[in-house]
Amino acid sequence: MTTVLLLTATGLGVAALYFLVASGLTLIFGLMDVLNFAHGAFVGLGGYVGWTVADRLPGSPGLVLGLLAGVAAGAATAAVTELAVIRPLYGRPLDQVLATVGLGLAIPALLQAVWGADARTWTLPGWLAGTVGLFGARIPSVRFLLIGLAMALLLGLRLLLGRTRAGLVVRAGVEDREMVTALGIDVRRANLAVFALGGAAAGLGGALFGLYQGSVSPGDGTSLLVYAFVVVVLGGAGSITGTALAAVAVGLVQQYADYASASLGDESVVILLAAVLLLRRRNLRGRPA
Amino acid sequence: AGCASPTGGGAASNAASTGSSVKIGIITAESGPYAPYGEEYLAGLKAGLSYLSNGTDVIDGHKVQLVIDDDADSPATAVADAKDLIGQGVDMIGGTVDSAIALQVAAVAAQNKVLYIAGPAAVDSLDGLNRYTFRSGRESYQDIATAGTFVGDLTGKKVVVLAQDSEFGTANVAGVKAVLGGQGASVSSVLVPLSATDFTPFTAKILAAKPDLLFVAWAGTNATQMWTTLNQQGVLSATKVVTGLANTATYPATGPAGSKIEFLAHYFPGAGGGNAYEAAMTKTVTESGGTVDLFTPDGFTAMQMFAHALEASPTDVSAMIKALEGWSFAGVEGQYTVRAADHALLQPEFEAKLTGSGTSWIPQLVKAVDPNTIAPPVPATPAWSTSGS
Amino acid sequence: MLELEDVRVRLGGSAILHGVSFTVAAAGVTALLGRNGVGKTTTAKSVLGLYPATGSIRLDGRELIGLPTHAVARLGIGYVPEDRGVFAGLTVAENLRLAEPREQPKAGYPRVYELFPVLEARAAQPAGTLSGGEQQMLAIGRILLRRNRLLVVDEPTKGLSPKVAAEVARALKEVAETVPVLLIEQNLSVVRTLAGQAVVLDTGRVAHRGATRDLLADPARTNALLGVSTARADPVRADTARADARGGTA
Amino acid sequence: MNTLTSTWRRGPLASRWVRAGLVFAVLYALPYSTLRIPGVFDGPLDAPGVLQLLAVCLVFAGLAMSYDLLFGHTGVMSFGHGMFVTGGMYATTILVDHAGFGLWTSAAIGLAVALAAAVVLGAVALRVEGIGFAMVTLAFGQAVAILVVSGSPQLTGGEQGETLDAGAVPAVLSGVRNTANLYWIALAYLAVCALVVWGLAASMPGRVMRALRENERRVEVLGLNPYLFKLLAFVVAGVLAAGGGVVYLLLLGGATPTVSDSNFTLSLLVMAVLGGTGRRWGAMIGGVLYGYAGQSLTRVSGSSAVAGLPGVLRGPLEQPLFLLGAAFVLVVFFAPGGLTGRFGGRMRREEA
Amino acid sequence: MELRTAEARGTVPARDVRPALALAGLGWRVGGRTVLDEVTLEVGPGELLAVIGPNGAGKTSLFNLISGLTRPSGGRILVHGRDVTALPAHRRVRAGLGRTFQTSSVLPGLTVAENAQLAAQAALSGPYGSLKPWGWIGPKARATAADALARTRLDADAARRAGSLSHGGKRKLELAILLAGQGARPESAAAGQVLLLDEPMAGMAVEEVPELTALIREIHAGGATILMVEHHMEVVLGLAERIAVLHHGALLACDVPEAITENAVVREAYLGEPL
Ligand SMILES: Nc1ncnc2c1ncn2[C@@H]1O[C@H](COP(=O)(O)OP(=O)(O)OP(=O)(O)O)[C@@H](O)[C@H]1O
Ligand SMILES: Nc1ncnc2c1ncn2[C@@H]1O[C@H](COP(=O)(O)OP(=O)(O)OP(=O)(O)O)[C@@H](O)[C@H]1O
Ligand SMILES: [Mg+2]
Ligand SMILES: [Mg+2]
Repeated sequence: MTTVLLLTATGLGVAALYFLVASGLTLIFGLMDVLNFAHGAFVGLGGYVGWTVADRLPGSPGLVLGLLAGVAAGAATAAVTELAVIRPLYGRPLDQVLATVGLGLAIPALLQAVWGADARTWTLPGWLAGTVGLFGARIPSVRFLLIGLAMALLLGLRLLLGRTRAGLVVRAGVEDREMVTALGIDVRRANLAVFALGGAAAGLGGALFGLYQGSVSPGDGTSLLVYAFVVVVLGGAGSITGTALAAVAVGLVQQYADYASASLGDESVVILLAAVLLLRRRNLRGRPA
Repeated sequence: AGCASPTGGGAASNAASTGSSVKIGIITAESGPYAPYGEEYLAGLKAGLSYLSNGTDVIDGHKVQLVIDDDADSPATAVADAKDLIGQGVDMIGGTVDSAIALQVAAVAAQNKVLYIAGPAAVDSLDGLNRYTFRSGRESYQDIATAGTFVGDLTGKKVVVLAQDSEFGTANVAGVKAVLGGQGASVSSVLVPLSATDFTPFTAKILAAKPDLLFVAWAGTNATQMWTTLNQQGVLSATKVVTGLANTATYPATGPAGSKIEFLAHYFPGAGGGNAYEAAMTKTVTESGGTVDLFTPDGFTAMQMFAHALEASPTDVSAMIKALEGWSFAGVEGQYTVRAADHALLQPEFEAKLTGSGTSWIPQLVKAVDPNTIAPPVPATPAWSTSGS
Repeated sequence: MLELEDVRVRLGGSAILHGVSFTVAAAGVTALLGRNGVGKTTTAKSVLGLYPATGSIRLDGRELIGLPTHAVARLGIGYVPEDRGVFAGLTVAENLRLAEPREQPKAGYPRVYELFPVLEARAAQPAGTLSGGEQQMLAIGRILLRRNRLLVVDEPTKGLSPKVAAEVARALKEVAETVPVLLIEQNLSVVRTLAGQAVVLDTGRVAHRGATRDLLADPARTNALLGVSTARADPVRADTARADARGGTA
Repeated sequence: MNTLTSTWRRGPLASRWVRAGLVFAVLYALPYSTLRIPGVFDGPLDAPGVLQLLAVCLVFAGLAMSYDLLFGHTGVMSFGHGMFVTGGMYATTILVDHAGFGLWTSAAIGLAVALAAAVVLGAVALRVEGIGFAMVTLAFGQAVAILVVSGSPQLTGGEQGETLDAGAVPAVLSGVRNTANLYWIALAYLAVCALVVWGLAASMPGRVMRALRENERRVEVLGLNPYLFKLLAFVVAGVLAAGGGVVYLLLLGGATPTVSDSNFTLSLLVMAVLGGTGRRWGAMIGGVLYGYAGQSLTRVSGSSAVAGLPGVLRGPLEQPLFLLGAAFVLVVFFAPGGLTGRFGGRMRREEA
Repeated sequence: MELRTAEARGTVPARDVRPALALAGLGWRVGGRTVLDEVTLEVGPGELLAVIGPNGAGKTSLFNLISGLTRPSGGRILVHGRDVTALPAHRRVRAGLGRTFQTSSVLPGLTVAENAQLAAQAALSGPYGSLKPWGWIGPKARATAADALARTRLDADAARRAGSLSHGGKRKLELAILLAGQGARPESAAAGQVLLLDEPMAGMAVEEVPELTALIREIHAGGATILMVEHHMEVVLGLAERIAVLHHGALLACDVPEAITENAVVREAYLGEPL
């Protein structure tokens, strides 16, 4: 019983992590049709910047500022990327892919150059370091923070996209840039906004991944990228809710499979992916994959 | 552009050793995740050279020249580098951290009959691989055997190995089964998928197993999280936990768990008890602005072995091999012996514990373990007939 | 009013427009006619700034060349492209929403829905699944939501049933009373009903400028310029034309 | 540049096949040359190290072409191409080391296995389209990767990889002295890839594949079954990739799990884009450059020139991956549509 | 009854009385709407039937069902008596169905010539013939393609990317592709074809209309059965032997043009003003 509870709780923690990383990706991929291979790099950067701040001033304030710094770093980098790399390449998706792959390689290398290859330990404030007893299961406090913030992000993004015109503009822009501008809309601004938003989510995800692991290392973000893509596709690119559902599915499946057997744990996610895509030929939201 | 036979590259052969200058090719990681280890190794290597040549780089009348190639942790690059070096007529190659690469380079060395002294790569199968391949570091077996010496009588004791579901992991499990199982312990394992993001499921399994000893063989990146989880879920207080002590940068990774773990150490600064070699190594390394660390001795030892081989002959590889086989010498960690049968490098290892707290840990020597008690078994049949010679 | 002066456009390395000059009167419909591939759409797109053009294009004296498209559109130019340019993945409602003006966004809806009831009925349907004609209606309805200073309409009646075509013609005529319209059209009956002025292009050059009535009244000329003789007995055409005319004046 | 390309496309070099023949003739002759290109290679062209490096470049070129057959020519994006390379490489190694077959027998069996696998996997994966297909192939690829690393280490050597039993390698291929032979094998492999891909592109199926890239529905109402043509492309590409795996195995002297990593497939994609997708020379050139950069940047990053720089600059420049990444971004900006797109002047997309 | 009228016009070879195309209770529901409702229709061999109806009546949807791009939710489709309801689109082409698209659907990246050649070759080689990796675009295919382009006045643009054609140009290419396919088939097969033309005249320059009308008449004269959706009443009345009227997805009427133009409902719902 306690084991089940423990697995579920921590599984949701993993899900939260995946969602944090995937949400930004699904925005950029789903809305702008840009396969952003630099996303992992954004995550990694968010982690390091967050860690640097939190390391300077320990305790809860440091933690909060660290998270904010991570978000800021992610947003800033993404914005710069959009302006300098993505924007000049609209209408040339392949070149965009190549460029983002380039950034995806260069940025982590840069992180290693600046902070070294060894993992940097992120010491958590006391109240986060411990565990919370729940029917005999010791659930690490960090997981609750992750789940909480992930939910907040989910709601925030839904509101933002539901209420604002930006999402609409961007989606239209992907289909027919010329026509959007011909309606008097400056699609570039909307694109920049979405990209920065995705970057911010990535930054937050990075910082939280740092907390989660209790350390940051140059490869962090990129190691999660594959999962992020899986979650995005399962959830239906561009659909925030779908992404959240997919993240939960992947997180729980992986956690239980890991407990069942190592080899199964390794294969579980890919099996899930292939099964869903092939059997239903639809992603979890019922949209054509 | 002139014309030549497609094997013309060989024309350069032995050119390297003329003018009594000898090139030693070094292939190791200077970039990528293993870069720190590579740097440690190189630092030790250079320290060794300047110590053995009193700073002149001249050993036994030969000016020694280190040709260092970055393998960037890619077998392809490493093999290309090896062929390149051999093509330049280099007869001695050393280095590399990554066992995968060491095995590939060893194969190339054997094909081309050049001496290869592997670096920190720990894979057991380097022993007895071929007669051209030696090693300057320890191997997994010795690590495990060291752990075995920590607990008294093992008969009936329950030992659990926590490792990743990989070659390294399974090899360690097998090793523990062989070594500690041999001493009467019942060994089981908890394997972690490489893709695992969360370790709670495995701590649950460990606790369920109620082991007397938990042997953690971890090569994964997210060590911090692993230790945190073990600590949070109360594994560390429930059982005796043993693991290998990695390089200084990783000490904080153990987090608050640090003091609850018993470490087996290949080496840590001061483990040698400040013997002449360690002192010399530490001196040169620190003078050149570096710090001594886990794999610095591997470099130093490698240079000792190169020098010894060189004294035997600058070019005749068989002579070098003959000289090295069975050679016993004093070094940074203590007494080393190159076992003739399979070129295993018998050496001492250490038991250590971390004192201090939070982020600043200092390793302290508990005891040094005698090379012979942890020596890997001698192969029943000689690992190689005079094949290839 | 819109003035084009020596407008030249090159696409894919070949010159498409070799100096096109004409003006669109301050009110009423100016028709842009010509065979397939002579440059009608190219002209329209260069007005919107969608193709890089040289020369001069002025709206009420303001130079448009060099302005980004969205800036041109913000000046109040409404554009119906020949390929309709509906956003297939967005619902009909979303398509319309994108065209809403900043102030009083909802003001235009009643008129549009009155003209094209189907748009209201299909509001939640992805525009890509609309029928060809329905998409055409959406493209037209979309710009009727906005407050325009000039309409550039590329073959609006294409693919519309005669009935709807007549309604669209009527709507355009109504709009044209206050807003100048540049109309590209192949359906001469519609042209005849709507257009006061007509400009005929031939391979990137202006071949004729003048009153539509005179042009269509002169069979030789029409035949030379458009390759048809309007004299040819053509009951249906004539009838629909009359229909349009009545609709127009009604 | 233009004058060069123009002479290239006119005069005696007019015929495409003549040109190709010329290129391969030159490549064939390289090992006979002692030419030194300072800064590019740190030895004469016939030096083993250089030949090894070039051979790897050629293999990458072939692999890139095989990938581009799918991606550039047919418009199908696969994230699992590496699994075929892995298949060829490991099937051969395992058969040699553990089943005691001869090298060539093993290679032949390996290719057969790859063929079968390609047919089956393709038939399944092609049921979904677009990014869905990409992800299904990614899933298959990952499954293979995991199998290789932690499936059964005693067979595959796990993350250590499995060295090819030296005894099984014919003498003419072992030893640095014989690197030239390996080089020629790699060249032969590339030639095969070129013949197959170019031939296919020039033939009816190639035309249909390009049509699929443009508009699948239209192809269907012409009475052609898109599924079959995609499958053809997938299978041919898969078998070519497996062949590349075998050659790569020979070059390395052992099987390495790096080829099973999803990043390896990604690098194939990069090679194709780098050179220009769906073009005659694009993927090939991209592959060569990527292969060269991947292996040589460590030399730049480790060079004394870099070491001399102030810390701010040195830090990044000492990271080969940083250089590689930066290079991509630059290529995109200075050679839109890939290198052949930029410098190939009006060299158009592959049109038989 | 339909058949008799067709025979009366002498377009139906007496030996073959099976309808070239027969739709039995064909229906299509999607997104909770009934787009097509129980459409039953027979088209005689060599007949030219025009399908008219208000925008959104279901004409294109009908073509999509017949050509197999969408699956009917009910009913059967027979081509020359053979039930093709379950066949995928490409198999139906083999069974003798060809079509053009309302919104041009050419291959933009290929040249105009290649577009036509592909169609010709596809028609020439058997079901799997074009799969042969050693199969090439034969001279016959090139010839027929060239001919098709000439007849649509596209020969001047043969070497250009189809994507760079003007709107009208693309519409013509649609027809050229159909022509190439027809030309490549042996006489008998070409005559057996059932061709679906979706608004061939839309966006066509006024001067082209008479020529293309002639062209369609020519194809028809070759014996092919033609269904044509068109809003251009002049053309419809000029070509059609019978006119089927779709309204709200149901077959409102199907009769000779004279009868249709008299039909009050048709005028009300479609033409808008009494003729
Ligand atoms: N992207 C392009 N590249 C090259 N040529 C082009 C391009 N777009 C259009 N053209 C050519 O420019 C000429 C004018 O095209 P345009 O679309 O303006 O003709 P049009 O008058 O609108 O014809 P239609 O009545 O068929 O719409 C045509 O010959 C067309 O082929
Ligand atoms: N996937 C779909 N989902 C919902 N409604 C659809 C879908 N596809 C078509 N429709 C509806 O079915 C009706 C018929 O569409 P269709 O394209 O057949 O009309 P049409 O007769 O060709 O009209 P037009 O003359 O304008 O081309 C339209 O109202 C359209 O909105
Ligand atoms: Mg036009
Ligand atoms: Mg239609």
